[in-house]
Amino acid sequence: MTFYRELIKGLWRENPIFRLVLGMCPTLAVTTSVENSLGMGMATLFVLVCSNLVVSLLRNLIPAKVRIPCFIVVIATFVTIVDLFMNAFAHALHGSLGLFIPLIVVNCVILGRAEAFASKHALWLSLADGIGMGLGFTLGLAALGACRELLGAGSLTVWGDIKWALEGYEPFLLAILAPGGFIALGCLLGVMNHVQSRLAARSGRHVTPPQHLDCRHCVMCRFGK
Amino acid sequence: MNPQADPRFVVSPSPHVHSGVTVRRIMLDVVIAMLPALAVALWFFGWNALRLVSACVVGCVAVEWLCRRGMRRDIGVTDLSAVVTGMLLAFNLPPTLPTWMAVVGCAVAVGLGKQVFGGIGYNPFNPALVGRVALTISFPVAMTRWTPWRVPSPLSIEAVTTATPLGAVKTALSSGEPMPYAFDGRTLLDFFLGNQNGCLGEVSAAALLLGAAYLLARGWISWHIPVTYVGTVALLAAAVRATDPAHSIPVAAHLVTGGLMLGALYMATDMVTSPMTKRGHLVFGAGCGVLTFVIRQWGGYPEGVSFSILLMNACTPLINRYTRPRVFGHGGRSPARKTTA
Amino acid sequence: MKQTLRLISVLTVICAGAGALLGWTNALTRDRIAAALREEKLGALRAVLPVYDNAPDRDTVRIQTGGREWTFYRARRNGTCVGVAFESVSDQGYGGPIAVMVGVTNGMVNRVEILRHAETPGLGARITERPFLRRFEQRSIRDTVWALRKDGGVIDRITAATISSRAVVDALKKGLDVYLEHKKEITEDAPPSLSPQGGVKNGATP
Amino acid sequence: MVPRLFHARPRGVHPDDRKALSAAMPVETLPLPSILRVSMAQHLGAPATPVVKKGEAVRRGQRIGAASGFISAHVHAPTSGTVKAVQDAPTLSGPPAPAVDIEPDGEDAWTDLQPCPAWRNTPAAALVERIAEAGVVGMGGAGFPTHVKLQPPPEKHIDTLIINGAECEPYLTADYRLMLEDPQRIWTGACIIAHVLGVERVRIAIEDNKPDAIAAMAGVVREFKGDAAVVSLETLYPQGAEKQQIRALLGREVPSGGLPMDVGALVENVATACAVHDAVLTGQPLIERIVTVTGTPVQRPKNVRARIGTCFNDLAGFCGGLKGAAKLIAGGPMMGLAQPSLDGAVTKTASGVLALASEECTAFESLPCIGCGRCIAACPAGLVPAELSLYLEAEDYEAAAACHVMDCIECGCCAYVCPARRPMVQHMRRGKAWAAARSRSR
Repeated sequence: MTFYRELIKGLWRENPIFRLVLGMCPTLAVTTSVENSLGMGMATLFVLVCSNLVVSLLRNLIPAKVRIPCFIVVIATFVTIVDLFMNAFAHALHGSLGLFIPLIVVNCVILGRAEAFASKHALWLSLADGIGMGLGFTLGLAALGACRELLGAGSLTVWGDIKWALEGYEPFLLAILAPGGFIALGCLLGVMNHVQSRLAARSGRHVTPPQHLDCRHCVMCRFGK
Repeated sequence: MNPQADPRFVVSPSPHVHSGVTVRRIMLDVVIAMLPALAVALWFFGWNALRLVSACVVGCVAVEWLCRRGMRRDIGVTDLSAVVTGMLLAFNLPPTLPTWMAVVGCAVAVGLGKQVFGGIGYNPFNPALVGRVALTISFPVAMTRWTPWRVPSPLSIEAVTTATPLGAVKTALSSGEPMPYAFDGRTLLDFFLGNQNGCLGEVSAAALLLGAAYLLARGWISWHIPVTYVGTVALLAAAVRATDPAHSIPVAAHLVTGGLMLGALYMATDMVTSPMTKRGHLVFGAGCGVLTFVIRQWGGYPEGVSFSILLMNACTPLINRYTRPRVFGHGGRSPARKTTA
Repeated sequence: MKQTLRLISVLTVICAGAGALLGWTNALTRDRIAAALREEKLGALRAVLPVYDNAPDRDTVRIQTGGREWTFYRARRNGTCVGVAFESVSDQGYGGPIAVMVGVTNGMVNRVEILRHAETPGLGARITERPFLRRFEQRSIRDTVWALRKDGGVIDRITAATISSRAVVDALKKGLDVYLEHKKEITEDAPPSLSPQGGVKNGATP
Repeated sequence: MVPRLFHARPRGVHPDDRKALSAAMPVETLPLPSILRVSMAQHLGAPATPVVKKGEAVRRGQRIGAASGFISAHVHAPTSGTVKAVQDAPTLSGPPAPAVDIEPDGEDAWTDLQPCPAWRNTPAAALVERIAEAGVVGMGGAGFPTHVKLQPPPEKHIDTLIINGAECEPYLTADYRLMLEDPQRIWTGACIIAHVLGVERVRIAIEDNKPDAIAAMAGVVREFKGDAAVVSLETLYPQGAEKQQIRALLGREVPSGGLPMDVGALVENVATACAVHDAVLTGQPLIERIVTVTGTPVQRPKNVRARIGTCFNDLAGFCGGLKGAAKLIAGGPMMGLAQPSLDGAVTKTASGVLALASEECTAFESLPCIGCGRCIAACPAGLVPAELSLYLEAEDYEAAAACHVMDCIECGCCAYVCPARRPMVQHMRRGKAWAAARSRSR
């Protein structure tokens, strides 16, 4: 039961992209198509599961003082493995993801889960956490990628030639450009927050934020503080 | 005492009188000020101008209404700010743009440029410019296609030219050709009156100045932003022209072609997105001027007004912060230097 | 002291483990990666060259000129040279360098492929589309003014992507200039002593 | 340093002054009403303590309330009669304070007065004593006890006396009529104050929309031996606020939290000067003042000489009654206090009673600020009201205090010009109350 709970929490309740807002660099950079999103998501999933497992296994061995270097070494190792394997077996995808594969090392989701979860929980639960978080990350990327690709290119590319394209669509290029990534992420975050607050209101756990955090009283956009 | 029945009166904090200025009134005056330019657009671009302006106004009001409804806020469309945004957006579009693209622009302008931030007063960027830039980036081909309806070539070299004066000059200069226009007095007068290719609202500096004079007289804009904006562009243009006359446009041509007048008079002066103090206006106008000139002279686009205004919009909070008035009785210290809690 | 030793040893062990794992992975994937890289190159060559039966990536001529080394790949059928391909890079791209592979046969440009670029999706990235690349093909190397029409040449640019279009032309022109200058060395050189390896025989070009 | 260029012009607004309603009406004296309610809180500082009991007979000018602190003033019976009640009653600003109800006996018999015509030969301390005894307070609106102002600490040197006849509030004409009809009393009062303080320089400040008042005052000032002049000020609200006036006249800026004496100036209202004259030359305490009863709903707008404690109802009746009034204001429209009913009574600081018809009232709506910057251009204190009001709306008092909310003078210029009709002054008052409470608790 616990296993199951740890598994599904990353999909919605603690979705790394939309709830924890972690790993924004790949989120914004590679979500120009569903294919890239899925590739990135899978790579992250693999690294996340492996690093969670290893960190959980070694959690009693690693002294607290050097735990971050140890985690980074473990994570970097798995990232390099993914990089090499992807280069060997999915060369085209490796080409389009480019630099972002090595950059998985600095994806806060992975270090975050190692630090916050795997280093404190048993192997079994860490596996569930890694799978759940990885899948949640993948789903988030795919959702973002789908929105951007559909709007910005008029197509949905799942993998290689498994592709569906709108005929005669005039692409809304902004969506696929860098600013479009921010805008699409912001819109999806807004929708998620809206849904969450509706759910919270229904279950009676709704909390009204303090007034000075309300946009209506913020002077950031007017006086810069 | 007095037999007269004791009436109860309204009790409210002072002051008990008001200048009578309302947001709606200001917006209405802005719309009135844009009418001369609209008339010029109708004269030169005909049906297309009517089509785009009505599409944008209706689109912006509709999007505003939908957003307010969706967010369960009071429906604020009666303040006419969406109408102003719609007209400004239409003024920034080329005459042949498909209607559906204009409507997409409205959705971006009002939806992403304004309502996402909380509606009127909260938007950091000028909504009409957000819409225009989104369209420029997304549909670069449609946004740079100019097919005039009643615009004769100022020098009658050809009956029809398909580029804006600035665009034509940029292309010519970048490929080492001579300038396509002579920019003598007659051409400049033609351009000043609106006899040129361009976006709907930007062609006639004369009409824009007429409307801006009305806004100035009503006190809704101050001279600071337009004068420093146009002045900075003129100054830089004069400097570059003096050093390299072969590869630069005359100062006067800078002022009467492209969107400089529209931007300086109607969009840089937008109350919500420009600084609040007069000194802030000076900084803002000068910043817009420098950016516009840099983009026009050395950048990839022939025109840089919308980008420079948006960039300066982003600086507005900072300008506001450092151009606060000196508080009475506080010597020369600026309160901005003191940190708040 | 004991504590420090423990820290050092744990880190060492973990690093050693990681190193071992990586070494093993590298050994496992090295050949595949090399093959994939070669296949990538052959794919591009196959696309730009006419039908051949040798291994052009092994039948190369290297030419040093202008501080750069150019590699020309030669395609042969029955021992005769039927085409030459080369890779050329322009740094005038909008988003970064643009690398193209150009195939030449009979004094004409056979086909052009974009190998790498970082242009804006939907705008500059349209240089990879066939309708644009077709504007270069089947033109005489010598008799064509290799420039955009707005720069006084014959190539139509992509609307709103002048910079990217110009960069492609630039890459092409630079490579063709070197090719023309060294045409003799490139085409009249004896066939390499190395016999073509099996398995690299070319299929048909489309 | 900020270039001086940008601060040279005073900030403020130009509301429609509407003074024509009552400007031409000579001062009329109100007949004795049937009851007078004299509040003990007529001035800034501690309310006076009632010294009469219910049923007691009082004579006109007799002290009925004694000052109860350093910053406080005596209160006197406006007429002779019987004390009907001594009880708490709401003041014009709301919170209740003790009040003495007097039923006039119609004889209007003075108590014993001690005139002092030879004031030039009287020591300053004795004159201050007389002024304090007469309960004179600043009659322009703040109600600061005059005798306190006239005793500056020895280290403060005052070189200029300013007699404030600006009357920048729209509608009000009480000071204007006083200057037209009684310039000599004002001038003598000014001379007494100058004598007390030992200043050689006197300025009479009048806005340039009252040329005949300027002429009237200039006529009497001619005889002064020292440096005296009538200065015409640009018509700009709030030029009558003392700190703004000092800057306009002398170019000196009273430091934040300071008093005019910190820059060597003293400002007295023209009506206060007149009251000083009465207190010294005739020995009469401050028991009556000129009140402008005006506004479109008032049938016959007038300038009325009314006893302190006169009910607004009696004033309205004297002026033909009110027709269709939606709002009743004690004072002017910019800073006056809205009254719930006609039950209020004239105080020493009540320069006007203003009625507004419903179409003249504007409701605050608190729409979003559109950043027009008009409030910044209008604020005479150099604040950024737009920002302050956002902080205060969010109840972020710390931030508001850091942005100098305490320097707000509540003149209402910001709210007057705000196109979004934000209730700026209300916000500022909340912020000032919070900041004052904090500085007390420290």
